[in-house]
Order: sequence, then structure tokens, then C-alpha cells
Amino acid sequence: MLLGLLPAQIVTALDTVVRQLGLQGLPTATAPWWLLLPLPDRQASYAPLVFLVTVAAVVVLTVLAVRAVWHRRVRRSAAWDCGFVRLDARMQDTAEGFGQPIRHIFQPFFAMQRELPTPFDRAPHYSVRIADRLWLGLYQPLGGLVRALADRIAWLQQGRISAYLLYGFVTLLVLLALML
Amino acid sequence: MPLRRWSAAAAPLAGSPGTKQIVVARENWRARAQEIAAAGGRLMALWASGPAATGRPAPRTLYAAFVLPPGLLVLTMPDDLAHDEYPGIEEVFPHASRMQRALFDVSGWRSSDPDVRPWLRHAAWPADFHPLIHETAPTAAEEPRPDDYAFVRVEGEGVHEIAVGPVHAGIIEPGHFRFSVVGEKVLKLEERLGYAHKGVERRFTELPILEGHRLAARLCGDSTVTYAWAYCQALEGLAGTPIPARAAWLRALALELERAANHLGDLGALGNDAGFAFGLSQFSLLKEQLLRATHAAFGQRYLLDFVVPGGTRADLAPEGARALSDCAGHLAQQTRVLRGIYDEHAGLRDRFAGAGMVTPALAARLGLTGLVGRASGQAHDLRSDAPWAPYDELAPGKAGATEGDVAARVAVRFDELFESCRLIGRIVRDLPGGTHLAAGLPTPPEGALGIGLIEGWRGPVMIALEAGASGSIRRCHPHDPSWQNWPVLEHAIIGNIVPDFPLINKSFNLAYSGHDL
Amino acid sequence: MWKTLRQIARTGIVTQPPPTGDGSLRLREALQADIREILGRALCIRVVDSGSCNGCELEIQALNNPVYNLEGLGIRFVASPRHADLLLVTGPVARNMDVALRRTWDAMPDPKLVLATGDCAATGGIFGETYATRGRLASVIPVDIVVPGCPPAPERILAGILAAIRASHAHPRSR
Amino acid sequence: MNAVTALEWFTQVLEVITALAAAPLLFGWVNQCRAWLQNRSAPSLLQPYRSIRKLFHKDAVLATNASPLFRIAPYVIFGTMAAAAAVIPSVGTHLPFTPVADGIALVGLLATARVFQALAAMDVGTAFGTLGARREMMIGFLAEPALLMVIFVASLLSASTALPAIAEQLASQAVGIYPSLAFTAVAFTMVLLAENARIPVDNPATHLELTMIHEAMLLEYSARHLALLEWAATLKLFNYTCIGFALFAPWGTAHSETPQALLAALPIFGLKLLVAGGGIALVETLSAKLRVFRAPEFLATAFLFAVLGLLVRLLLGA
Repeated sequence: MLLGLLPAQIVTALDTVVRQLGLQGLPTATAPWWLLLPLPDRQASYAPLVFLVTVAAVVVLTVLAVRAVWHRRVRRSAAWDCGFVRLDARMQDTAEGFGQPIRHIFQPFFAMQRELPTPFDRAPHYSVRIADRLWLGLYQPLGGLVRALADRIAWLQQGRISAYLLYGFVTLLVLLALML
Repeated sequence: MPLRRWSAAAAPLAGSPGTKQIVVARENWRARAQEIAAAGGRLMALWASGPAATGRPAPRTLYAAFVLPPGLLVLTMPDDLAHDEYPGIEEVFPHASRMQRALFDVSGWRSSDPDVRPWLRHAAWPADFHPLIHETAPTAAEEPRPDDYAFVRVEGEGVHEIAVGPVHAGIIEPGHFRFSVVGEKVLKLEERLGYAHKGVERRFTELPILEGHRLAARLCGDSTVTYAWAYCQALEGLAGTPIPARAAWLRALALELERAANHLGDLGALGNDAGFAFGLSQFSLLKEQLLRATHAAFGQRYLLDFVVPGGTRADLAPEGARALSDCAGHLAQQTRVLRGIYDEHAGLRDRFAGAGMVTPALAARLGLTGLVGRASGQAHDLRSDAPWAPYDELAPGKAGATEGDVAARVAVRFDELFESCRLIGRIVRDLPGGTHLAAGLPTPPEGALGIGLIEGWRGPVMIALEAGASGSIRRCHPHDPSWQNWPVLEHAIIGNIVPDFPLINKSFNLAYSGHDL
Repeated sequence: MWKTLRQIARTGIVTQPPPTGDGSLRLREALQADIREILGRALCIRVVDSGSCNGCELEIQALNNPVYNLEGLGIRFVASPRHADLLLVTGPVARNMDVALRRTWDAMPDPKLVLATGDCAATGGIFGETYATRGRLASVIPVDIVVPGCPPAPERILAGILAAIRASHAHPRSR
Repeated sequence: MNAVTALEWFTQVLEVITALAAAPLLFGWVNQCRAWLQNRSAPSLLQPYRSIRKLFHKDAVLATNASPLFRIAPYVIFGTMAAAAAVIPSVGTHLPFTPVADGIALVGLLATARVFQALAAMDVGTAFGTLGARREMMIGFLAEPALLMVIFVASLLSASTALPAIAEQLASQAVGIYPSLAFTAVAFTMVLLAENARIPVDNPATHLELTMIHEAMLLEYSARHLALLEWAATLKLFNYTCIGFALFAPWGTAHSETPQALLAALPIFGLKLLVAGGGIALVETLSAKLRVFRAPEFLATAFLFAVLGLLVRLLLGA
């Protein structure tokens, strides 16, 4: 939050650290303190604090202006339901539904198993199982390989002190043989 | 073939050429339906009739009309009074389910099929009131109560529902759609209709039989000529009076004008629903020009009450004839240009192709009919399959496609529009002389059943008319092709995403009012 | 692309001048003239079909075509009742639509107007008042303007809309 | 930084007022062009103003479960759009306020508005609100990288990410056309259409709730809140158009703060707006709306165009 609103100060503070480390610092800050980057404002500029204040001010100004011209009443009524009264929680969009378009766009990346109802079903049912193709094709084999290796290596870990002592002894012997 | 064996006993229905009727016992009801299905027959309509009385027991009769290659076959089943339910035929004809549910709502006769949720009845009147068998209507509840309908739930993680309607954002009729979705993906669509239920079947019984065409004309505003003609056809069959040739030709003219106007409207709306406003402005302009030509010819933009028992209300004057044939030529020429633009527009093509697919196999299984059916390989059009006068002379071409997507439905509309323009020109040119209205229709005999069957722009419309005592109506059952096609829309949306639904729905363009009765 | 542009150029501007508002369609004088004037400059319409046969809808849709061109008058149809100033209702108020119609009316912010379109909304029409319908719209929600007709021509609907928002010298129809 | 003169502040204030006043006009102009291209007579140029005025004369209706966020969001969105207008050069480039935020910060500012819009849409919990919010976020997360890439290319050419500096630098070039800029201009136009709910990504004229993106998020709003949101939408289009001018058509902008220069710049600016508005209407007339899942492809194409521009600049130095 602070970084977002006062970036210039923090960047400048960091800059001194950078200079102390003997590296080349940022170009000398010439811009006013409230700008994002200590860069000339012809290249890029962003003043988050002013920005936020301005947007807020414009919004408040709008509210005041509308208050000045609008003198009518507010009435509460049921949400517009196309004249059909019985709306229930089933008509709320679901997370699954909200994400569906994006999933649709990235369909090639997913391996989907869908169970779709047909209009002939008396008790229709829907289910979907989604898996990541990258996961299936890349990470899962890689993970399998690592696990198989680990399984092999785990054989070494017999869990007895005598075995570990033996490992140490063998290692010493090998080192000795190499030295000679 | 078993069908042939028993159906040979069917008796021709007086006044309705090509239509036969046969009485079937209760235990044979489902078997007969199966045999008809096996022979390629399609369920047209299902209704019950019985004198309005205070509840059961009353001598009621169940009717089912099937379209078979030679013509219409009406199966009749008298109530044996020993059973509360009649055998349901949902398994044979999936679209029978809603007809059976509606039949219970109005006639109080339940089928044995599992889905017994109300269809036309919401919460506005009590469950034990059935408008066709109870004399006294219940007093209206002070506070209207919202409907509590058991929608099918899709279980599973992350599934949520989108409820749309009955009040839609556009200028369209009321209906409720319940989507079960995950994000944009549609898992299930369930329709809830009946919002436009106006109690027309009961209203018919309060009208004199010679006045009923006025109500028929107002069952479905976009198909007013179709319905009025179907009603008058049934009535004229009952009365046994053929109409003058000129009247038949004028009715056909009105029917083709209706078809052309609706196709123009749809083609524009389809473009607009795909975000191509140019299409809407161009086609709606053409439609306006057509309506004005109609006004110049008959003094009306939409031909409500144009078809009357015995003929037509107005005749065609030479100036009107010229206005119509000029307009038809102009329409055909402009539509050719616009079709080129639609076909070459990559964006539109991308929206239309592959959207809302109904394969011919699925269409056949679900009984898809009419214009939408013809786009899915169901090449049925009464105008050429079982032509009535004057279509036997006009010999209209049959449009068709097999892709079953929005693009195919657009293509069929274009083809039929061109054909309608041609027919309008032909009718205006070769209109036979004579009178356009037969004088004095006799009162039909009590208890007789007449069937009217007309291929409207949406598909085949049927009206079953049962005469009552001294010129009254005992029972009138109108049937819209939307009964067959609404359930198919629930299938067409599968595999598509939520924002494509309006376009698919528009490409079907089914009736609400005509369906809700 | 060129074909499209050529077709646009060939067609040209086809909008015809709007009719004048018909004050005789007015049932009551609900809003003050200055408010009406402000609404009228940017009127937003919400359509509810309360069980009509779809005939009126076809003529309302025609208002959007380039000939009548409602949009050119600063009037448009909107998707949400929250955005609407005028409720345009067709049909004999099917009881199944009763709740939905009231809710739509309730969802609209004041000041608002109601226009009954077609014989059904005006009187109940051929459907009347039955177990399934409530008959005329005025028995369900307060109505300002009535445009009869079966279906009323687009010019008539437009005249009704304009009567709702433009000051006119005709007195409200006595009931 | 130089001492800020009164005239510079005057330019700054003029800039914001121009934006607030001209944004609805630009919107009205686009609508007029669209109407003409649909063979109809057009509504008044002042129609957006009339709409805003009307909304200020309406009672507000709030959903019973609407939270304070729902009520605050329109002010925040309007405020951010107005603040954005302050850092985008339109008439003049000598703006004392621009050092506060450069092009990159501007993208962040626009994203803030988007987040508030989406949160407010989801606040009431109706299906359409979340539907719109979901699609808006999908469009947003694809459009932002493309927009950033566009700004990077322009800043490579002018060695600055501050929009006025870019505009000044590009306007002072002898040769006006860079191939890299041509690529990025295409990319930017695509982003502009997507971000402002125009065809082919969204349809501003649709009545179909299920297909909406931007409109779906406004369905619950009424009266003053709706007025602010509609005004903010016009401001957004105006801002994007001005970003486009700064990057691709900086000619005619006042580079000094003298009143004469500003007066000379105003008509040129108006002319540019006319052309841009007509261009948007023409694109909208000739194209159909994409399927929702084609929109990502559309924006990915925009991103690729921008990257192409970047590569052309880096590799060919053009």
C-alpha cells in the first residue's frame, strides 16, 4: 500500500543504498517528489497519490453536482425479474460459471472430462473434471521420475545405526583409495 | 401391414375430403398409435370432447388426429368410465406429452404418462377447475398468485439457472425460459408456456357457429388467414357447401400474402438478431410495402376477418390486383439482391451456419413440422402433399434443406418467399371470375365433426369443429404447429451458448398465443 | 460490402413525416405538461404483451421500420422497465400474465405513463372477461391513453404515443 | 517541471469541459450516421443530452437488496471517466495534469471503472447482471493487453509513455506514416469497438437480454444513476477516440497554450470527431455481431496486430 502510494520516496531511499554499494545509482531526481519515478516526466510519469486524490475529488464533485440537480425520490422495489416472481439462490451465478468463458478460451490447455445431460434425461446431471495438460504432460512425468529415483535412494536409508556407520566406513575407504 | 388391416374400417369424415375416422377401444389406443408411428404417420393433434356438465361422469371422447400419407386419420376413443386415466402415448410421440397435460388442464382427463405437471394452468384458477367441463367459472382471487412450477433441475457442481420471461425485453409474446447453464454453456432449456392462455376453447362454445371465424382469426395474429380458413373449411365441410372458385383463389392469395409478410419480417429480424441492422431496415421496408399493397387491394394491412364462411369478405378490384402484382415483382427482385448480401456476408454466415442444429433423424423422431421441419429434411407441405383448392391447380414448389441449422431455416424462408411472390403474381393473373361469397350457409347438423387443415406459413394448422344444437358450437379445438415444434427447440439449443438462443429462437419463430389457446 | 452500400444508397431515406398526436385517445391527464415535455423528448417505451394474439405486436414492430422510424423522433423501445417512461400494453390481460404485468408496472420509475393498444387492451375485445382473462387493461393498472383497433395501424399507435407526450388542445375523453 | 501557468490550467479545464460536453455529441453523431445508413431520418444530435436530462427528472427505483456499492458505482465510474479525460490530450497537449498519469496508468484507470461496473452489476444478483459482468470481464482481460501493446509501440516511437508527449512527438515528425503505427491503428480500432460495446463485439441497440454485454449490466439502473452511466459510456467512447487521435492522428492539436492556438485547434478537433464517428457507424453498419466466443479471437487478433507493429518497429525500425 505504502509502496503503491509513495513510490518515489521509497525508490529514492533505496537509491542511496544502491550508491553505498558502489553501483551506479539512478539519474538524479529532478521531478517533484510526488511523481512515481525520478525520471524526466517526458518519458514516463505516474503520481499515485495525486492521482488517487484527484479521482476521489472528481467523484465527490460528481456526487455534489448530482445532488444539486436531482430532487426526486428514491423508491425501493423488487429486483427486475422479467415478471417471474420465484427467483431463488439457484439463479445466482456460480464461481464455476463465472470462470467458464475464460476456461473456454484456454480450452486447449485443459484436459476436461465432462458429463453433459441430454434433453431426454428425466433427472439430468452435470459434472466436469478439469486437469491441466501441462501438469499431466510435463510436471507429472517429471515428478514421477523424481519420485522413482527418490524411492531407489530411500533404499539406502535402512534406519539402522550400523548401516550408517557402514556407509561412513565405505566412504572413508573410497576416499583413501582415491588419495593413494 | 397391421395398420392397413384395421384402418380399412375407418369411415370417411363427412365434409372433410381425405379425412377418415375410426373408433378405437381403450386397450388398443397405444398399440394403434404405435402402428401409425411405424407406418410413418405423425401425430397432428390431441383433444377431448364432451358436453359441458358439472364434472364426471360424462360421456366424453378422446380424439387424436394423425397425418398419414393418404390423408388425415382421426382416432376416437369413447370413455369407458371405468378408468380415471387414458393411456398416454408420450413414448410413441414425444410431443404428445404437452398436449396431454394441456388436455387435462382444460378437460380434466388425465393420461397415464408420468409428467402430470399443469401446462396451460398456472396459479390463476384452482386446480380442480377445468374450463371445458365445469359450467361456473371460479371467482377471481383477489390477489393474483405467482405460479409455482416444478422445473427440472440439473444437478451438479457449478450449475446455475437463468430465468427469462415471461416479460421479454423485445417486442415479443410472453413465455418463460429456464436455462440451466454453466457460464455460457447451456446444459438444459425448459420452456414454460401458457402465459397467453385466453380460454379460447371455452369462448368458442359461447359463440354461434357462423361467428366462430372471428375468434379463429384472433387466435394467432400472424396466422390470421390460416386459422380463419381452417375454421371456415371445417364449417363449410360440416354444412356441405363448397365455396365459389374465386373465393378459394382469393383465400389462397391472402394466405400467400400472409406467408410473404411473415417471411419478410423474420428474415429482417434474423439479420438484426445477428447484429446486422441493415437487414432489418431493408426487410422491414419491404414488408411495409407489401402491407401497403395489401391495404390498397383489400383495405386492410393484416387480413383479419377477410376469410368468412362461404367465401371472402372483400373482392379484388383491378387496381388492387395491379398493386399486388407490382409489389410481388418488386419484392422478388429486391429479395434477390438482399439474399446475395446475406449469403456473401461472412459475419452473418458465421452466425447462421451450425447454430441451433436439428438433424433430420432427431426431427423425424420428435415430429418436427412445418417450415422448421422442412429445413431439417422433413419434406412435408400440405400445399403439395394433400393440395386443397386452389393449390391443386397452383402446384406450389416445395422448399427444403437437410442441414437443420439457422442457415437452413433462413434458406427455406428465402425459397418460400420467392415461391409466394410467384404464386401471388399467378393468382392475380389467373383469378377466376364469379362471386367471392356464397350466399346463405345452412346450419350444420348437431354433433357432426368437421376438420379444417391449412398449411400456414409456420406449418399445418388444424381446427376440429363439432357442431352443437341450433347453430352453436359444441367444441372447437384449434391446433398450432408450435405444439410439435416448441419441444424441439429445447433440443436445438443444446451444444450452443446462451447468447445464441435468441437467434435460434427467432429462426424457429413459434407461436405463443396460438399455442397457449 | 459494396453491394450493401449500393443498396443503402439506392434505397435512400424513406422515413415519412409523423402524424400529429390525437388528443381524443387520451383517457386522463396524468402528468404535468412540463414533465410530459421532458419525457417526450427522449421517451423510452417498454412493451408488455399481456396475452395478445400477436397482431398488435406486428404493428408495434412496424414502428421501428424506417418508414415510421420511431427512433428518429427520439423515442425508443428499451429492454428494462427501469429505463422506461411509458408502458405499452397489448392483449386482454390473461390471468396468467397478471402478476408479470403488475410487476413490470411496479418496476418502472415515476413519472410514468400507460398506453393500452388494441381492442383487447381497450375493452377485452372478443375474449372478454373470463376465467382466463381480466378484460380491459384499465381494470388492472391505471391507463392514460387508449388506442383501439384490431390491430391498430402504426400511424394510430404513433398518434397515441404522441398524444401521451405532446401537449394538445383536445380535452381528455370523458368516461 | 516548469511552472504551471494560468493558461495551462485553462487548457486543462477547457479539455475536461470539452470532453464532458462533446462526449454525448459524439455519441449522438454516431447514432445519426447509423440511422442514415439504415435509410431512416436521424434523431437529433442532442438526443443523448435529452435522454440525460430526462433521467435527471425521474424517480430512482432501487432493488430492495441493492447495497451502497450499487449506488456509489455510477459516481465512481463517471468520476474515473472524467479524470481519464483530463489526462488525454484532445485540443491541446500542454496539460499540467498529465504528468500525474501516463498511458499505462490510464489503462489502469479505465480498468478501475470496469471493475466497479462489473461489481455493481453483480450486486443485485439477477441473472442478467452477472451475465453481463462475466462477459465484460472476459472482454476486458483480453482488451487490456492489446491496448497496452498499442501504447508500447507508440511510446517506442516517441520514447515516452505520456500521451501528450507521444502526440507532440508524432505530430512533429516530417514523415507522418510509420508502418508499425498502421498495424497498431488497426489493433486500436478493434479494441475501441470491443471496449465501447459496439458491433461486432456487442450490440448497443439490442433488446435481447441474453446477448447483451454492456446493457445487461445497466438493466437494474434508473434515473440519475442511469444518467451518469450513460454519460460515462459516452465519455468512454470519447476518451478512446481521443487516445486514437493522440496516437494516430495528432495533427492539428495545439502545442502551445496560447488562446489562438487553442482556437485554431478546436475546429480541427471537431472535424476529426466527425470523421471518427462516421467511421464507427460505417463499421457497425457493415458488420454483424460476432458470437460471444469469437470475441476473444477478435481481441487476440487485435493483440497480434499490436505485436506485429512492435516487431516491425524493433526489427525494421520503421
